[in-house]
Amino acid sequence: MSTMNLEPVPGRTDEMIVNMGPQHPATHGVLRVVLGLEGERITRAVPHIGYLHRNHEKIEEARTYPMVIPYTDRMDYVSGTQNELPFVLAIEDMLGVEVPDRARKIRTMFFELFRLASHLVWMGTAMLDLGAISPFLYTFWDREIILGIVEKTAGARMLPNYYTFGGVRRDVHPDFFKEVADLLDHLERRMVDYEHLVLESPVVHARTIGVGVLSKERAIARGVSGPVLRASGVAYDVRKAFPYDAYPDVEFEIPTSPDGDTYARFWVRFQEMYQSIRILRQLLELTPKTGPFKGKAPARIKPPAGERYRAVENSRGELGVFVISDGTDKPYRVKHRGAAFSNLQIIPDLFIGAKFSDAIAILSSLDPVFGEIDR
Amino acid sequence: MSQIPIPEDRHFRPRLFGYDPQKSRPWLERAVYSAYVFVFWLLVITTYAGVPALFGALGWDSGWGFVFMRALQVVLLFLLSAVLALLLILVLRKYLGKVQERFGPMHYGPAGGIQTIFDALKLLAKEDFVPAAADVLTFRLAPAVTFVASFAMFAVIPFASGWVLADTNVGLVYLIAVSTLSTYGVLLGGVSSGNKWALIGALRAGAQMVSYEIPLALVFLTVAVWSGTLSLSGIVDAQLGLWNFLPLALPFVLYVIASLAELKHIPFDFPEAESELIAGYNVEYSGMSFAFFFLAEFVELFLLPALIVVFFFGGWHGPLFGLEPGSLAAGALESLYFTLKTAVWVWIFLWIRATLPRYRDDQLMEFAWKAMIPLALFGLVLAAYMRLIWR
Amino acid sequence: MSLLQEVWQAVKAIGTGMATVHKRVYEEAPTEFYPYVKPDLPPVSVQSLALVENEDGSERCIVCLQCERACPAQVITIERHRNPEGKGFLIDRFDIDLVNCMYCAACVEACPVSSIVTIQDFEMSTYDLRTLRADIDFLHEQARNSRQWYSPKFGVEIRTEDGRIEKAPPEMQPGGLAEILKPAEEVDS
Amino acid sequence: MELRLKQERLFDEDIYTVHPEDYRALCEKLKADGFDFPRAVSGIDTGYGLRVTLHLTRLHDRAKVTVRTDVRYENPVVASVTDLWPGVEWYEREAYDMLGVRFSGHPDLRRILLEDEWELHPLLKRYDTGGYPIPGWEPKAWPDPDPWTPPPPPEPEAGEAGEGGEAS
Repeated sequence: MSTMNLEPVPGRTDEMIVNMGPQHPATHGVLRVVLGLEGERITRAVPHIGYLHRNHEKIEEARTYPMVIPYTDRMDYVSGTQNELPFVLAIEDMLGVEVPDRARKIRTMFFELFRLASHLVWMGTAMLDLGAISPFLYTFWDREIILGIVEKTAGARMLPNYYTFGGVRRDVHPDFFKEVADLLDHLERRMVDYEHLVLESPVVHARTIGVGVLSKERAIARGVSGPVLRASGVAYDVRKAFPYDAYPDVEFEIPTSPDGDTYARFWVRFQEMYQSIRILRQLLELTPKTGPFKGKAPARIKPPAGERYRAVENSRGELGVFVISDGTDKPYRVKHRGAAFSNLQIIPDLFIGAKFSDAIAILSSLDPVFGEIDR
Repeated sequence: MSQIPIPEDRHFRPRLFGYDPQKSRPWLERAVYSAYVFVFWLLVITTYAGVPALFGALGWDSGWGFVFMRALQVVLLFLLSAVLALLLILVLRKYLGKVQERFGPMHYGPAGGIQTIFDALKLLAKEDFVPAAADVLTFRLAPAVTFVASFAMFAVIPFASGWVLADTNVGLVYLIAVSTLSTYGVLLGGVSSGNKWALIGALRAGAQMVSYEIPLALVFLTVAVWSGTLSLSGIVDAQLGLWNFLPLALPFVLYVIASLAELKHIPFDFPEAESELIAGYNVEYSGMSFAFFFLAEFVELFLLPALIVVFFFGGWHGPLFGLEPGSLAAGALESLYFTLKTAVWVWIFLWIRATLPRYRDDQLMEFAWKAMIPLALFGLVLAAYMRLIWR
Repeated sequence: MSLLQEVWQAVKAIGTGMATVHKRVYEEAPTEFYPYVKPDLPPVSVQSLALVENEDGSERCIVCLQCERACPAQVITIERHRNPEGKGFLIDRFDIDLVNCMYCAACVEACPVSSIVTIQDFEMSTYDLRTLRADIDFLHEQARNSRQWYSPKFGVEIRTEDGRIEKAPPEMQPGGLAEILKPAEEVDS
Repeated sequence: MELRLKQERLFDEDIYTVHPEDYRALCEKLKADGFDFPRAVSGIDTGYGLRVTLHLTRLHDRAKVTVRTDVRYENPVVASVTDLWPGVEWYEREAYDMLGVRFSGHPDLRRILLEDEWELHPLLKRYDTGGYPIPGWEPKAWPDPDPWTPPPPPEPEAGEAGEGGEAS
């Protein structure tokens, strides 16, 4: 966060300096970008973040390991349990805890449910940024069903605090599998509508194709991950590259697009939703209806001294956590690698030279969530 | 360890005119809309038939009496546009609610029917704030300019045969002149606000106007060439046998697109683009100044579809069931036809608003200059040629 | 020709989009009529916390401080003293700052006797945040006002019409309670 | 020139502990080796100094590497690698913001999450969660031998054992 503004260039009177945010409706929270505008064209762009900063990393140093999990939830508040997983995996690695097969599959199901929920939110808000009101309401209704399923099992909707070391906190609700199956049927029907409203709309084509092109080399060097990286043609997905939980057991593809523009990022997210539905369908078959949901974890979590970096592929990309343990029951240092944090760095690359309206479309295609960026 | 007691009234208090939302009562909503349309229709009849009849009976239909009669008609038209705005805002909110699987306003009045009146009262009660950086005179003037420019279009709109305030023979020229004026209001309001977003919105409005105004004028010209008159009543009369949208299909499509742009309506709502410019040119307006921008927007949302009906869908024409043309009953029926045809077009505009995202401003300009103007010229030539050989 | 095709494609796509939107007019709105109709929340839903007393009005809590230790937001404050007659401890103070509580239900997981439970009363909005600094009377009141509550150890418990506390029938229980169903008697005593 | 570094293997990552002066040289070598994807830069207060940890991935064969270097509290200067991997720009700013590590050669080293006028570096262990200095906090002695000293070659497991001691 900075109170800094752009200084006007001496002798230039055609550049207008505009503060976009932190209260701007299209910044998905509290991003502030100082823009130099020459008419509608952006000449300079300096992003400022930190308006939602809570210093989770410091708080987590003062908490015991189980207490950290609810705090990780509060980072990427759109994708719920996805945030808990890297931390849980890292500690399981350090402790050497065995996770039962069924627990891993339940975890993966929740992970993919939240990916669907998160992408639905993205779709609604992105279309709202482009000016269409209706898809926002549609996607939020559909997300409501997912959150209802999560609440029935985990007790909370957005911040469930559901994963724990060695498995999950409690067994799934008896209706869970049937409800997920119904949800998938429902979503498959709805996806046809969303294709009509988003991917096939000529207005969306006009606004996104060829806008905000991110080259493959630039994307890799900038540390961009997730759908944004895959839309630039790099098939890097943590689920395939460093498989975790039940991902080795299921079949899915990594959708990539060579274009790297805003439309490609939209398209990749759509295909990811189809892949999520596919993974969930397989897991519905694979997951035993009854069985253990939690492995044997020690009562007091005290990992041996050491360090571990674990990452998962959350809705926005590689969400990593770097835990250093000093052998006590509190972590010595927890460092979160936010996917949206890395993705947001490309704002100056993509904004400069674009039109102001394009900037809104580009920003919505990056899908930032400020709980995770500002931590 | 004392505990502050929980206030008893923390639970929900039932609203005025409480509406039991569990009971789905679509007939009630339809009744509300019908009531509004009926009031609108009555006002139209009063304005165009009642007032002249009254003044004729009193013998005041010449000289100062005529001026006074026109003034009274204008006042009634203002009332009419207020009813129109109430109705259209309600319909917009209810329709958007319906397509978005929600209910829209439903707590005040039957089926939320008087919600808009409460909103208007709220706007009246709000402080009319003028920012420190604003140019006060221009800032105050801009909403009035916008509203008056939209409202002035009523002068030449024929609601039924002979039911028009000024049946001038240069109606089309007047329309072009007046519709351009409303952009002045937007421009002045945006520039004088002292706000960068408002400035960008105003500049976009200006740029947009430059692009759509020319095809719009060319379409007007095409209609004039085809009908052989510049008077709006004459245009309606000329399509007694065949509504213009069939022979003038291409200008008709262009006119719909251009009027979407003129309305600053959803695929082309760049000046106010709430997700880009927050609210664009009216971001600094509050209270009644904002209400006037709003009123102007909804009056235009009626008038531009009304012009589509006048130009392409036979205006007031419809089966008269043997009523004598020119009588009060025939006029009332004709104005009802006109209102209903317009309502269909308003609905189509709202439907577009519910569906489409927004284009980029330069795309509209590109489209207008590279596609719409050539096509409009082509349509003009085609219409002239067709008129030469067929009429 | 390809231009015409493109135009046709665009017109068709806009038409399909508009049809897609209009289709929703005929679907039923899933709106919840909250103030008129209370939502039917699942029993595990964490909306607020309460401190359950036994049927005879005695304290269920054994003041073991497990919840205080488990709380990530550190909003639970407990003070206790030794019971002068008999074993165990007595409560001096049991406060939960429900403003700063993040409703993760870690305290409920930690409680060995299912004294602190989650309830479904979500109507906590207030004009004065101080009303949400819950002391033990408030927490007892919350429990007395609720018909059912949940804790992972006991599952869902309900308060019957005549004031007895019973374990809810299995069809009301969420999943994963197979191993929970047996130790009900030994802790109740 | 021989780089002063210690190499270990932990889980699936190669870990290099390097002298701060050789940090930049090692990074250039890794970049040439094809480590193209920057995951993160973490700053750590080790109790005796500050540590910068750079996590890298080679996308085509998924090799992971962690580079770490220790600097003293008095002069926490580390060479910036922003020009090699532009993606670490914000992470280096964050490490500066949270711990006060100064990255020489960074194009825009400002605070990122906290305000410009903020005075503390909150993740330092000398402050508690509320931001107040912990009374009686003293930095630990600099480890002897230096953290980047390679373990004696005949005992390969000595490096693993020494690893935990540093972090505590």
